[in-house]
Amino acid sequence: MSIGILILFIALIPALWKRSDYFVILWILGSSFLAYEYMEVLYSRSVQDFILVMPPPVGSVSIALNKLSAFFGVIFALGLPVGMFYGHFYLKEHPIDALRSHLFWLGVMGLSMHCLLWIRHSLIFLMFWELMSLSSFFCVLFSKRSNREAGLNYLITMQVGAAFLIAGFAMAYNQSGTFDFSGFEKMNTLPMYLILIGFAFKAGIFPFASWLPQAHPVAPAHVSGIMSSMLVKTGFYGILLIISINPFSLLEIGFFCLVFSISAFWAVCHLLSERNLKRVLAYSTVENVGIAGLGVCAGLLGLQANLPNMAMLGFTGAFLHLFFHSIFKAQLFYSSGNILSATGTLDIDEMGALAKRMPYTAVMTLIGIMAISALPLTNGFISEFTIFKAMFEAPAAAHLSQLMPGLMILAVLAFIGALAIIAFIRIYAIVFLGSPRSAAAENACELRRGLRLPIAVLSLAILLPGILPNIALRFVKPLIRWFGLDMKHFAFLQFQALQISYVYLILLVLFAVFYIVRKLLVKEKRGATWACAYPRVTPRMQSSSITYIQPLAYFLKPFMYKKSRRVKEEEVFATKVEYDEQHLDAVWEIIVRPVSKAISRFLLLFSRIHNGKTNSYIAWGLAFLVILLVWVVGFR
Amino acid sequence: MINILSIIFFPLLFMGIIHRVKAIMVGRKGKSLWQNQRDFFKLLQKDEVLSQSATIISRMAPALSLAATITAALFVPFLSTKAVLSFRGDFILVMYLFTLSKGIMALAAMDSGSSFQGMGTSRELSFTAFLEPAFFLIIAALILSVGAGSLSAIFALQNVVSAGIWNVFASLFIAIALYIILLVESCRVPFDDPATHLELTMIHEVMVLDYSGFSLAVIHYTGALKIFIYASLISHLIIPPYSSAVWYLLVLAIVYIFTGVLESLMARFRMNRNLELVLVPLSIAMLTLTILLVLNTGVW
Amino acid sequence: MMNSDLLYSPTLESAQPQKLDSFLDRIGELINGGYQPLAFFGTDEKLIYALMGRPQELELICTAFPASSQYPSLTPEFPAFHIFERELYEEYEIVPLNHPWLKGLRHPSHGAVKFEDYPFFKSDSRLIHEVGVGPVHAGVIEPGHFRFLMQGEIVEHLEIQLGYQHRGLIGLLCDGPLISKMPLAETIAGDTVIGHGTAFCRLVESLAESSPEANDIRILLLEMERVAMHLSTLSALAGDVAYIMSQNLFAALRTTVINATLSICGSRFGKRALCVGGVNYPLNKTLIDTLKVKMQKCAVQIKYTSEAMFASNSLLSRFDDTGKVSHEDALRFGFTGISAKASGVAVDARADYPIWAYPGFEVQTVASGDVYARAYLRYKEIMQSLHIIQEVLEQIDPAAPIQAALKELVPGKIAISIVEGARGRIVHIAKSKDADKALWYRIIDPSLTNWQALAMAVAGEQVSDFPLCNKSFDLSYCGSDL
Amino acid sequence: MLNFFQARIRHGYQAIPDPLTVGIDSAFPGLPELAEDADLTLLNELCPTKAFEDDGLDLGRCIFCGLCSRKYPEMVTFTPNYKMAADSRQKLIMAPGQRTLPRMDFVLPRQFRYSFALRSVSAAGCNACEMELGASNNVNFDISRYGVDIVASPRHADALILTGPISHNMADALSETWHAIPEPKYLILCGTCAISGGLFAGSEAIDRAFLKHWQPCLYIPGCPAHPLSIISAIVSIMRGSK
Repeated sequence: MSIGILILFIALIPALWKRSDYFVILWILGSSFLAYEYMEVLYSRSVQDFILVMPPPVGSVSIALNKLSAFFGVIFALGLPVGMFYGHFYLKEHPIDALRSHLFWLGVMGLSMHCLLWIRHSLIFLMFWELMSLSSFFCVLFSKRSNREAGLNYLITMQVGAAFLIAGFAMAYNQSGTFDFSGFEKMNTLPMYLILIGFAFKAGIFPFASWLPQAHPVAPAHVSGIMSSMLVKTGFYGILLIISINPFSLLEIGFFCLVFSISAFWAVCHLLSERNLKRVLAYSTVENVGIAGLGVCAGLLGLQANLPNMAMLGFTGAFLHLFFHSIFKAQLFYSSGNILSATGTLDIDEMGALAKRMPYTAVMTLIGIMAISALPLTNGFISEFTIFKAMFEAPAAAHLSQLMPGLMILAVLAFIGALAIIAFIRIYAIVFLGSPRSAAAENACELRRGLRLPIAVLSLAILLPGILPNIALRFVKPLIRWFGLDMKHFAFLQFQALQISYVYLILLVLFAVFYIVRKLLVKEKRGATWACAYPRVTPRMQSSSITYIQPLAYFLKPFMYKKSRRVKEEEVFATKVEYDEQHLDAVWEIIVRPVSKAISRFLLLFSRIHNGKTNSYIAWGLAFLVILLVWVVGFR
Repeated sequence: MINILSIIFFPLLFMGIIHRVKAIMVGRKGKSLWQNQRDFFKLLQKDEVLSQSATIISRMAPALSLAATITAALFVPFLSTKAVLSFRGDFILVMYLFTLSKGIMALAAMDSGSSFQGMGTSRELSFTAFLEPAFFLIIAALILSVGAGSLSAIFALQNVVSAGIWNVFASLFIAIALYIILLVESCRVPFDDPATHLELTMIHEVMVLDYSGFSLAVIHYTGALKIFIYASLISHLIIPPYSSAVWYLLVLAIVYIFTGVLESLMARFRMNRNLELVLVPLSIAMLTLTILLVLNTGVW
Repeated sequence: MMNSDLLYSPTLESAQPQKLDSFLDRIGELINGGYQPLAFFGTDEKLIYALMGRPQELELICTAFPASSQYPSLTPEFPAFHIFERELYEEYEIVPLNHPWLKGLRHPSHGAVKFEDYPFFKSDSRLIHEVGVGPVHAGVIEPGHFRFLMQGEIVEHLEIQLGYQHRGLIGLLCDGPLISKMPLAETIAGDTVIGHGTAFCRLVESLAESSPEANDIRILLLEMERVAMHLSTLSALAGDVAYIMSQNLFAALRTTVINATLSICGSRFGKRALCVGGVNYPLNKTLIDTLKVKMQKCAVQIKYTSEAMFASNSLLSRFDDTGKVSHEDALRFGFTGISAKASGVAVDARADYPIWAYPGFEVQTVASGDVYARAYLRYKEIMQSLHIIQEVLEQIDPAAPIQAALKELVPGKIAISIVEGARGRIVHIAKSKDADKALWYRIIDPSLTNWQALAMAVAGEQVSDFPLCNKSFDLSYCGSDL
Repeated sequence: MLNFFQARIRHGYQAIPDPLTVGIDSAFPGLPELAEDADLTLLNELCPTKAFEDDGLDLGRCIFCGLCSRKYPEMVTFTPNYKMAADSRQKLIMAPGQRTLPRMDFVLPRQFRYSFALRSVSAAGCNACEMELGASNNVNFDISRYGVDIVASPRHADALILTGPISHNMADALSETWHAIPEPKYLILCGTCAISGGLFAGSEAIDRAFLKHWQPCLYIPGCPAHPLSIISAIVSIMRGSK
């Protein structure tokens, strides 16, 4: 294993002494080592591995990297330290008593994420998987107050997911007789789907995604940033792992298309109506995972219909989107962290006019918003552009059966894309523009430099590949080759990326010209916003968050599960008018919550165990794994 | 080159046609054909009053939106069938450039924090949700039938008189769908009334309520250009491939005249019914697509 | 064709001040007896008057200002009083106790409540936002402020704040000889010149106990004004739904009608046509004939255009079920004119308090109470008026005298005149001070009571339908602000 | 649809060919003419707005009620000449024997020659002037043919056209609107009330301070001002009066 990992281990020591600064420094150091290593793997060496022989029943554990894991590795190695850095300052903003354990678990989480990529042995993989879930759970438990329930639900959901994985791995083991990942090739349908579902829990795909919007708002900004931009990717990594080494029938691909479409659509509907800033971002994670998934589907479809171009574009798009999402999503979460620190609330109806009070964050967030709604000049556009191109290759397919899914994805993608744009314009407008809707927003002010720097870095990372897509394309190129996709068309894509850059050049030049001309020509004067000459305008005279989506809500009603309360009392004249509505996640309300309640009630029987001492938690986690081990072996 | 010229000169001129037609229809003297240019140049020479709550966004929005629309226009065939720029799949970029220009204007509108503009924005944005898929499906359908890769090529090749009765239907349907998109995008009757004088019922107008002078001129021009783009696409869809510019101008004029006639004979819809109508192009596109699928992949 | 002084001197002994509570009881009795409050106001002689009326009957009662300058409000029981009590409160600071909506009305600079701190009705919930429209509206419209409480795009509640048009007209009417105030009376509402003008003339005439000449010409002008107003409203309605065809056709027709008015008196709105005692300009034979022809052509045109308009689906889909006012509300709040008739309430001064006999006149009504009803009713009334116009034109005698000699006012006399203007029932009531001045003068424009109808009509509607509803009522700002 | 065209065809072509030269019904009281020997004090007795000054009849105050011309036809006659407008208050005074109003010197800058946007503000007008202003853009008079547009937002406007005597309650809103108009901007007074307060000049509910601060560039007398007067006046400052 690499020196990078070692450094990260060492980083845990300052964590125990609450020295978050050293902790961060070590993280940056270690990550840079790791990043170098991953890059090396990605570009030069095919794989780098060594076998670690352990006592049975574990047997020989191969620790190796392949292009795929290296790809994700790079994402983590670049993303995590930024998150840690932001966290360092965020914790200064929001001091907590349990700093020690928080830092510790933060470190453990990052570590386990990295280790996952190296391990190619299902048992050990599971162990780290569990460790990751546990540690992230403790990271989510930030402030003692509100988030107990959400955190616990999160843990339980993760355990259920893990259960699927365990079952799947176990069956795979029975089938192939080895714990090594090589045993996953050409596996039976049942175990494969069990594993896929298991990963789907982490990846945040529709029926299993309800934990995301619940856990994120309560977690501190840096944790939710790391979780939804990177932790979630581990799930996707697992899925790709399976997909890359198993063939699929057209029917199955169609099914995947359906799942991802539904997942993204479900997310975007909530995205439109949600009023909690962080929850919005959480939903959009689900949506973006869905889009990436659709890219993968396109790729598979291309392979199916042997349209090499389509396959290449599909996978390229998917990888690009995963990569870019980890950038702009982190950026947005950190921005939301800043907004929370400045206003002390996450309800967008409490905000407004922040652009005047925190101009810096406003500009950064604008970039993030543009990226997440895939507008040109940002990286988000490049990935969606590629996926769209893949879809437009579909008409060349020989068979209706191969063509239909392609077109379906096309329509869905376009629809989702448009809705997302609307949703985020709405969010941005309400949060940053207009006039302040509450005293909190009135008194908001810009935050310390340390909280802005990471966002600036990420914004740069959004714009650079956005305007010069070739950078990003070079990054995924080896991966594409590794997947054995059509390099000829890839070269063409790179050429096109160049063209796009030129188009952008034209766009920017034109913009600059018009803007400057205006500057030179026009004499500006300031006046009150035109409100029909009514001199006493109040901030309440601007649309509330529901106004923006009402025309759409009229259409998406069936997909929006909301509780609304309308009061109108009048004698001769009105005496009271009130309205309030909440958009809820049906899955969460109807299934997850009751179930997890039941489980936690069951767990209360062991309340003695649940003594809040972290080490005992680990003990139980490990014990759980031992039992699992015994069970698996016994099975054999 | 000739296309760039038409981008510069035609949009406002053709808007004039609509005014003339409406005037003639209702029997009034009406505005001159050149009125739009006159207003444009007048506005260029005026100062601006910006809202106190306005941020940098309001300032840059018109310029950016115009830049984006012009860039998009470079991919579109106008007088000459050969677009200035074109590459395989450029229509995606074009569509997203439109979205960019609309998105930034939406932000700018809400920048002023007036409740009218909030309403207008939500109304206009909700249309896009259904227009984008429609547009993409239309393109997909066209690709199916002509197999070309870039916007200009597609619309140059596809046409009514090409072989096969189905193709005729297809391109007619698509023309209709595109025309509805035109009406929506340019916010004309029956979706919106550019002549209305009531903040509460405006859609596009109310978004620019706070703009003046130069910026306003730019916005007007951008709107005109957008209509012009769609109209040109329609006209290229109708006329035979690589036919003379005369044909193109003829059909183009017809499209505008028809708009004028329609506006004189139709009342606008109730606001919450607009969306239902925006679904029409989507469904038409799907219909056409199925027709072409049946046609090209020859199932049953 | 005039059966004149019917109804012009209500039993004056009943205008002797009564005890407050017997006054209130009496009002209760009258209302239960099917009376409507036509006017309710205080005067500088420290008296509160109430003019109650039901078809063919009027009763004027009054009481002294309550010593404690407060009294139990009538509004909770009889909503029709709400606006009058607000007026009373504003002008004399007499507080109607537990009045549910006690706010300023016209906000004169010396009024009880300041214009700036008008207490708008508010909602606490975040998701209800406010929209304020006016005073300077987008079109060429009079000023007024509309405050919506909105749930998204749906109007939860509308509050109308008037007073921008308040120009102290009453005060001006009362200083100086009443007879010289004709031009002022014409500007009470510049679009209802004849309506208010006639009311004024009739009032002064009955104060002077003289009977006027040339009533038929007055009728002619009055009905022509009605036609013109309804046409302009129809045109505007069509314009609001971007139906430019009918918009322009109706506009052109209106022009023809008001130009006809111009050819009579020189003003398109009939200003300078009336004078106390008769009219200023005679009608000669040729003019009468040309008018006949013009109006005939108009009638045909209007018929065609309206039928075309009311047959167009895209337009009907906008008019139907928009801005409903229920029959009950129309009765409870005592709306008049179009606002009431379109909800099936047959109130029309021409039938209830005729100043002239209209042979074979029956009140036009439509039941449904929505925008369509109001639009269609206007069409029906136009046709009716055009018919009346033709009849009148038949009867006018070019040779007849057009002005009666003026007598002096009878001091201390109270007179009432009621005219059905284009918007509804116009009530003028005044008391003469001496031979030429008025002690007090009261004008109740139909709009004053009908604004409430608009507020009720738009509740629960899409806000984008508000302008349509507003136009369909077409109420006067200056008429109620004075 | 068909019956529409039917209606439309019966309707015929309604627009006035040329509002600048068209004749008008002789009953219309346009530009008044005073006889050389007109006894102004006597007339002023009669006049409801006391529009007769020592040096003639002030059109800015005259409400064209015709009282004087009816009583003393030999002294005052109202000609059907609707071309009444002036670019300064003094020019509105018709001296005895004067036949026309003095020529207007004021002309708008070039860019407004064919495009001019108005924002109308009604400040306690009686709605007659407002309706006439609206009418001047209807199918018959159709001021839009000259490139004049009546716009919704003052931001889009070049001029503010004021009707009504400016009530106390409307004063703020008026100046709000005026300040919302981008430079270069112009102020037009339409109707007697706007110019002088007309019948309401004496009322305590009127607040005409606004006009102290801002200089109108055009006065259009009339009660109400006839659409033809409005059009000819506005066009003449756009293109210069011939």
